[in-house]
Amino acid sequence: MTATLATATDAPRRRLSLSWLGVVPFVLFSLMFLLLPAANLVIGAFQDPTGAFTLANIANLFQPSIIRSYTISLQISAASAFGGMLFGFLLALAAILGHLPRWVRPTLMTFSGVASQFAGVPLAFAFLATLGRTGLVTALLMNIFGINIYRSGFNLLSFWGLTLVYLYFQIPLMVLVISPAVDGLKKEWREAASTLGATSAQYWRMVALPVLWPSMLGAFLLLFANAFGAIATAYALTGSSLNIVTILLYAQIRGDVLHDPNLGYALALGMILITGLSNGAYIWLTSRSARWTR
Amino acid sequence: DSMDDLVAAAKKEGSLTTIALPHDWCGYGDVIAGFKAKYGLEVNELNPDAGSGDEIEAIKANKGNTGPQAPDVIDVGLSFGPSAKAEGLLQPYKVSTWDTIPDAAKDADGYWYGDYYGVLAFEVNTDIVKNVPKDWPDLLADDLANSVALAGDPRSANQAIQAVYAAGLSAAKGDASKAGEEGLKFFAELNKKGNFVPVTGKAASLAQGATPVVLRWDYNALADRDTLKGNPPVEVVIPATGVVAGVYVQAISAYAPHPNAAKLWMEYLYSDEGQLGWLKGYCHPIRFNDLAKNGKIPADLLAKLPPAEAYEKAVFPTLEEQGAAKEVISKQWDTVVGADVAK
Amino acid sequence: MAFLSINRLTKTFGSNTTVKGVDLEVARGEFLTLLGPSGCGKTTILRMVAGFEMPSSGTIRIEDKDVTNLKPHQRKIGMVFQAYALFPNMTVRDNIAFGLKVAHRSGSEIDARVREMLDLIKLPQLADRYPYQLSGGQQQRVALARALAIKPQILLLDEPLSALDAKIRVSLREEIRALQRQLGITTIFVTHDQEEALSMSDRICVMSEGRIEQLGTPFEIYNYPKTRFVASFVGTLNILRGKVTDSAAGRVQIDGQEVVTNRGLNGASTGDEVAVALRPEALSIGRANGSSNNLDGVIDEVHFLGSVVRIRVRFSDTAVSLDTFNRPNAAPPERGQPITVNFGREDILVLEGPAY
Amino acid sequence: MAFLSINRLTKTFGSNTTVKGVDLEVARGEFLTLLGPSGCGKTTILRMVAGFEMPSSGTIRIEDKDVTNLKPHQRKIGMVFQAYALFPNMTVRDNIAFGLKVAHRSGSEIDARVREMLDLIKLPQLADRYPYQLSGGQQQRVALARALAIKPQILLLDEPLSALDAKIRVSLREEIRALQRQLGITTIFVTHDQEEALSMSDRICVMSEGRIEQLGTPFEIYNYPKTRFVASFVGTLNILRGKVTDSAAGRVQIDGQEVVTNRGLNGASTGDEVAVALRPEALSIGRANGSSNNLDGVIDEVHFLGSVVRIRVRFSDTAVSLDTFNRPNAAPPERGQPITVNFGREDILVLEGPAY
Amino acid sequence: MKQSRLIPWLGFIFGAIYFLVPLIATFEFSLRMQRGTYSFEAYRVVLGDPGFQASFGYSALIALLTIIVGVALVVPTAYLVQLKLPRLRPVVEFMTLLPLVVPAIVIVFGYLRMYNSSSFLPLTSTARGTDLLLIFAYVTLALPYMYRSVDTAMRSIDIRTLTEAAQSLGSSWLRIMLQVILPNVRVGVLSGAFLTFAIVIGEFTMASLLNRPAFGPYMQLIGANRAYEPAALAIIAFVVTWACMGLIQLVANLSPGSKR
Ligand SMILES: Nc1ncnc2c1ncn2[C@@H]1O[C@H](COP(=O)(O)OP(=O)(O)OP(=O)(O)O)[C@@H](O)[C@H]1O
Ligand SMILES: Nc1ncnc2c1ncn2[C@@H]1O[C@H](COP(=O)(O)OP(=O)(O)OP(=O)(O)O)[C@@H](O)[C@H]1O
Ligand SMILES: NCCCCNCCCN
Ligand SMILES: [Mg+2]
Ligand SMILES: [Mg+2]
Repeated sequence: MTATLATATDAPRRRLSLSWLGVVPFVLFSLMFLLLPAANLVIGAFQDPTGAFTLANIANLFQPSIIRSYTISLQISAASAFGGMLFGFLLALAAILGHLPRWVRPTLMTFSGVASQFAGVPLAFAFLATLGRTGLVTALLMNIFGINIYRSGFNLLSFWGLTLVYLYFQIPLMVLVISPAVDGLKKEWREAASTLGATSAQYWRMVALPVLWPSMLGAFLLLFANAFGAIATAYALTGSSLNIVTILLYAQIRGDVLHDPNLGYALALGMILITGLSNGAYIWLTSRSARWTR
Repeated sequence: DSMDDLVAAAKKEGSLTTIALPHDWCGYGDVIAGFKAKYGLEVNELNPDAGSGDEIEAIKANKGNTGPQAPDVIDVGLSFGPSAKAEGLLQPYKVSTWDTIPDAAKDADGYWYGDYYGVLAFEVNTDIVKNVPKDWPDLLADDLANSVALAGDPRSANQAIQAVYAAGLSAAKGDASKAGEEGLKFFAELNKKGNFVPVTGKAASLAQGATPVVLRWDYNALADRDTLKGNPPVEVVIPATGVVAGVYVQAISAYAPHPNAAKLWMEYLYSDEGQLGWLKGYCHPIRFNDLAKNGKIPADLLAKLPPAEAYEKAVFPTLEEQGAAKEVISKQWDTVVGADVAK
Repeated sequence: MAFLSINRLTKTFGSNTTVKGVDLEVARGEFLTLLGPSGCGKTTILRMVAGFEMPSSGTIRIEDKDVTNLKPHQRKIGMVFQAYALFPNMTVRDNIAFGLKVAHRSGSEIDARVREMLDLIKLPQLADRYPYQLSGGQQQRVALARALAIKPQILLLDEPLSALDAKIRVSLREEIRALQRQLGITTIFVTHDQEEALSMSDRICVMSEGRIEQLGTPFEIYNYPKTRFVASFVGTLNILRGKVTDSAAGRVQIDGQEVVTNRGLNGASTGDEVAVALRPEALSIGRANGSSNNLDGVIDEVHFLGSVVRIRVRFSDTAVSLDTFNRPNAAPPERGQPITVNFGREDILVLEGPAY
Repeated sequence: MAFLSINRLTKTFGSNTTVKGVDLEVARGEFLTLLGPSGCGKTTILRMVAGFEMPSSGTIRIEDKDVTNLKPHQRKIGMVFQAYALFPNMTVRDNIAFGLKVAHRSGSEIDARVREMLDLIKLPQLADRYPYQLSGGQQQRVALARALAIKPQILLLDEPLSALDAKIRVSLREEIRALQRQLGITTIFVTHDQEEALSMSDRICVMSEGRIEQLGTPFEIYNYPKTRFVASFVGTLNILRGKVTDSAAGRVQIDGQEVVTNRGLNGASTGDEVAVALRPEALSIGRANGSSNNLDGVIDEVHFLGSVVRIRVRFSDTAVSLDTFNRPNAAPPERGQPITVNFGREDILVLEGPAY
Repeated sequence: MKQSRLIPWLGFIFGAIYFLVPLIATFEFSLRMQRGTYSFEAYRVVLGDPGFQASFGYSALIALLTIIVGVALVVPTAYLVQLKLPRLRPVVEFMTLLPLVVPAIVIVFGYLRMYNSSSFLPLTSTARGTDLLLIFAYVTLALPYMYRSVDTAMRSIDIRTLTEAAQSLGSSWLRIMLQVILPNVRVGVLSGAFLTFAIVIGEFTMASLLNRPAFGPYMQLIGANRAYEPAALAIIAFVVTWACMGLIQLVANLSPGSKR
């Protein structure tokens, strides 16, 4: 820590320590209300029910069903983060650069605030009532167009169904986090590109997207973690069908039946590790791909 | 006498903290109201929707805490009694009606004691389901496509595991040793047929039509029926075979901040008044036979219950049987049933 | 025939009209500057020529071809922006190559052209830098190279120098002009810096409130302003309140002292109050005889501007600025010193409209 | 005694030293300008005086009191930034009042002072506007008022004009100087615009690479540059390659033509190649006799700058710029015309160091 | 540049359908409480329950306090990280991601262990203390969103120069924070506040385990065993939360200098 301290900025030491004093509340708060309370999780992951040290919980993570649950979780998180990133980005573009009426943007932003936290039983129910087998849209398609979406392979209670539901909060979250970056695209870049003969598509491919790339990557990471840690919606919707880590984890900690908190902690530790790794990957990727930023 | 002393001591503590007692569950709403009215104590209700595991974890987490977050008493699935006792999370107490509780349903030292039971039933929305299933194999009927749901996740919810067990017991013709595997097989088939809906069935999904058949405790189903008041109409069916009873147990936390209020609560629950309160919520109280024998059950109350014959067939799985089935069902659900669902 | 011709060009944003029926012809190879105060519509005209804005009415023709409705990327126009607008994610090389890549030129052709451009802007060694690693002046030169790389028909420059340092501004000014001459490219330049406009342009188009005030060579604009607006916007101008004492003889009284003009009174008659304009460089120190005018005053302030020393001379009510060249051997005059200034009869200009 | 005195001030960032042992004294009420190219350390010095950066070594004293280690808010310093740095969330009034509120002045005192300041900057009618509702020039005037409201001991201005339009830049220049005179406040002004420095300052401190190159009045700096750097950084300078043909007589050959200087040869002897400097305004058109020098050439380029016309004259190898005042009645000379230029013996300066 | 608005409109409409239809479906179901007809019966039941107002009011208050504490914690930190301690950024960013993946129940059990009535900081032994603990818990939950939006807003203003301007005028750090930095990152604070509000209003686990009478547990209580009321409650919660955000925005926009 002292090494960082010395090189953290070029201002003299006296001032530096003042700056550090300024982040003490945050550090202290994080320590007291985030890290230490969660530390029990780290310790618990290495304990058996009697409190003795063991690596069994960690070893247990490598049994096929748990590996599979991580895999499915990662897939759903990646798919919903990717979809959320894509559609949220397009929606933000439409609202910010699309010359839509002025009320659109603030409405979308406040709506996104609510929708990005809409989860759990109400969200699951809303989708069941929409796209479940007796849902509004399902029935509408059936009665009016004679299309049976379930006959054609759709199922809300599946990997893609869950992803579709996750998008309900992922897209708004993306809208919220990417909007400032979209605002940062200079009008002149587009104009310069077009006088140089570039079509809109070429401008996006060669200029706008590369410029937005670091922000997109950061947003993806946030969305990924958001989906990775989501539990209530998954539980409410796919109660017994999808084997994802958070459901497994809660089954261990809270369940009527399984109840092995230590294994639950190990599962959580695995999740934190994966989040840390993706954070590291993000830093590495941006430093490599965005050499042009200061 | 000692009861007065207990009441005085409890009043001094002023309140009782409970956990996981939904008001629609077993008539707990009225039971709690009755207790409050009778003794003038505050009842602080923690998460009514908690599972048994939550209740145990709540005791553990609140060790050393006398705040209102710490539960005094718990009401958990049968298997949690012995395990919680082993972890030292309980304190013993024997209510004054202790002797009228069947021995099979209580810890000899008074650490935990059975409180009520019900059997697994079919809760059916008859707006949607015209041919009401009467037995487990009926659930496989063609017209029940996308209809049948469990009331929880068989990997973690006791109720759901018991339902799988019950289906298996029916298929195995009563052979408890095969019940777990047969149950999985049954649900695999149900799923393959397209009848199984893998969401947690509850009143809303039943009414909306997403899960017109829900497999759950009869008392929950009956309470639901009353709440829905015919919109939609609900029929509660106790299956012809595979009638499995589930027992919950009552216990006092080892760290209860209000031990006397907790003991008073137990006295109330196990008094005739308390037992009849549960019965009003369609639960069979553990002293049912004792009360019946002594003619203490009002006739109108009896009339509202499912037919007594259905209960005569009820099987009470032993702790061992339950443990074995739980092991099979919770571990293999994913591969035998869930993996297909997830596609 | 004009290379670029703009006819009755009008642009309305919502309720206010920013460009009001502008007619303008630019010859092939000409360097034309739009000069005017902020908000007068310079940028809007440029953006219509580039195709970023659709005119509300009017046409734009290039080589007699109507381009009014063409998309920007179909116009073969090079544009340089005030804030450079280099693509931050590309190196200097890639910025310059952008237009060529977009046009699917061959790799070797692109390489050759980029090298040529880098030589042109004298930055061959910076090819692999990113924009943030360049100074403002370097960035602007790269922006110019990027615009020129595609061999545009017309080059548009919207205040390309205003974000730069004084020293660099002047040197880049000359560089741009030299390049433009060398390539013979038709250029429209936008600025509100009159010195920039005067020093660079073949012709200047002075604008005010969406209209053209005057179009002419720098010399014409500076020395023969057609309107009061042009007279006061271009260059430093002393405007004095005068009173016509004899309209036939061109006699005007300024602050109690009499002067004579032989450039006409712009319609004023004896007894009228008029505004009299005098350029600082037209004034000389000392009393002159013969046909010149003399005014007595006191030195109020001395600004040493380098090659020029600007002296502010106060009469009883008004004051004028007077420019003299710096003389290293003669210390500049002191404040408070009495002084006489003289100027020719042809240097005095009576402006139209009331005195103010 | 100096009001502000800076002693052996040094600042090192990481491995590179930006300010290298600067000694500087500023008198009470003086207007001193730090002038130099980008990156030479001007801002760094200013920020050390303000207290935003700690010197690596050296001291800063105000009225003989060592303030080197004081916090910025303990120094009673007014600062105006290039980008105005008005608080966007406050009205003009609140911006100006900020420093007074911080100092817990009474409401009536604050009101009075704010009104005074608004009058000073001639914007009393804009008190309730927010910064985004002001033009750049207005914002900068408010920034000035805000800095002055607390009656600072020293006013620091870091390129306050460089973000403004040409026309406004000049007028604000004069306004600031007039204000500074009126209040008698000791001021350090940073710029890289030499005209700004020359026109505003009592003294100019020309800097290069963290060191002071020369300190003197504008007249001294411009006419008697001590170093080659100062000579070429300040003002437009013609630098010609010459060869000393007779060191005793001060004869120098330029491009085959001979000239004579009477300002010394800066140590060069006969046969040496030297660099010869000439200011454009020292040159006149036509052949002069007597003690003047004459050079024959051809007109290469004519820049009409408004009051001044700058003519580039090419000899066989080299070229010089020559300034003449604009004459409305005489059209400027044409490119390609042969021309003779003349200049006095005292106008020619032989620079130290080798010719380049 | 002139461009077609068709595609943005299509995108916006498509988004509106995706987001509104599930709400409409829920709404439709909530109207079916009385057999055979559409009625607002479920809404009457929900709104008539005193528990609804009380718990919503409690949660809204807690949300506001959470926003205040969160802003007080995040703004100076983001400020210092950006201005003085850029090397701390990856660490802080990782810490702000943690609450997304550390299960809320783990954190709250940790609290019960660390701040119970027999600990060095017995927050849980009083109701107010527990409220405080709940606020802190929510601050951690809101951290990922609050930090990001404030940090982004800060990048868009020149905090260094504004700071120095204030310093040269004699301002203290506190005043710089409150009067200069905070008002100028209002947009970021506002969007962070929206998210915080939405999180807190719906949160269940922490409120429940800390035994506070919040809206999340109330919804759960109603939701578990009723059919129509949960749907009505979901719609009401959605709309009321949205309205509260509008209100927050309105208040923030009434503050001086906000138009830009
Ligand atoms: N897209 C637009 N919508 C509405 N008004 C606009 C738009 N673009 C420009 N204007 C208005 O048109 C007027 C002229 O603007 P323009 O940018 O052409 O001025 P300018 O002469 O380039 O000024 P400056 O020197 O400040 O760049 C201004 O009043 C401006 O506010
Ligand atoms: N905080 C810092 N850390 C590292 N280097 C710095 C820092 N501040 C300034 N420098 C460096 O110090 C040198 C001098 O900077 P300074 O800002 O004083 O120049 P300046 O003369 O004001 O230039 P300009 O005219 O461009 O404003 C530059 O090379 C700059 O990169
Ligand atoms: N999630 C369903 C509610 C579980 C209630 N469980 C507990 C047992 C009775 N106290
Ligand atoms: Mg413009
Ligand atoms: Mg600087």
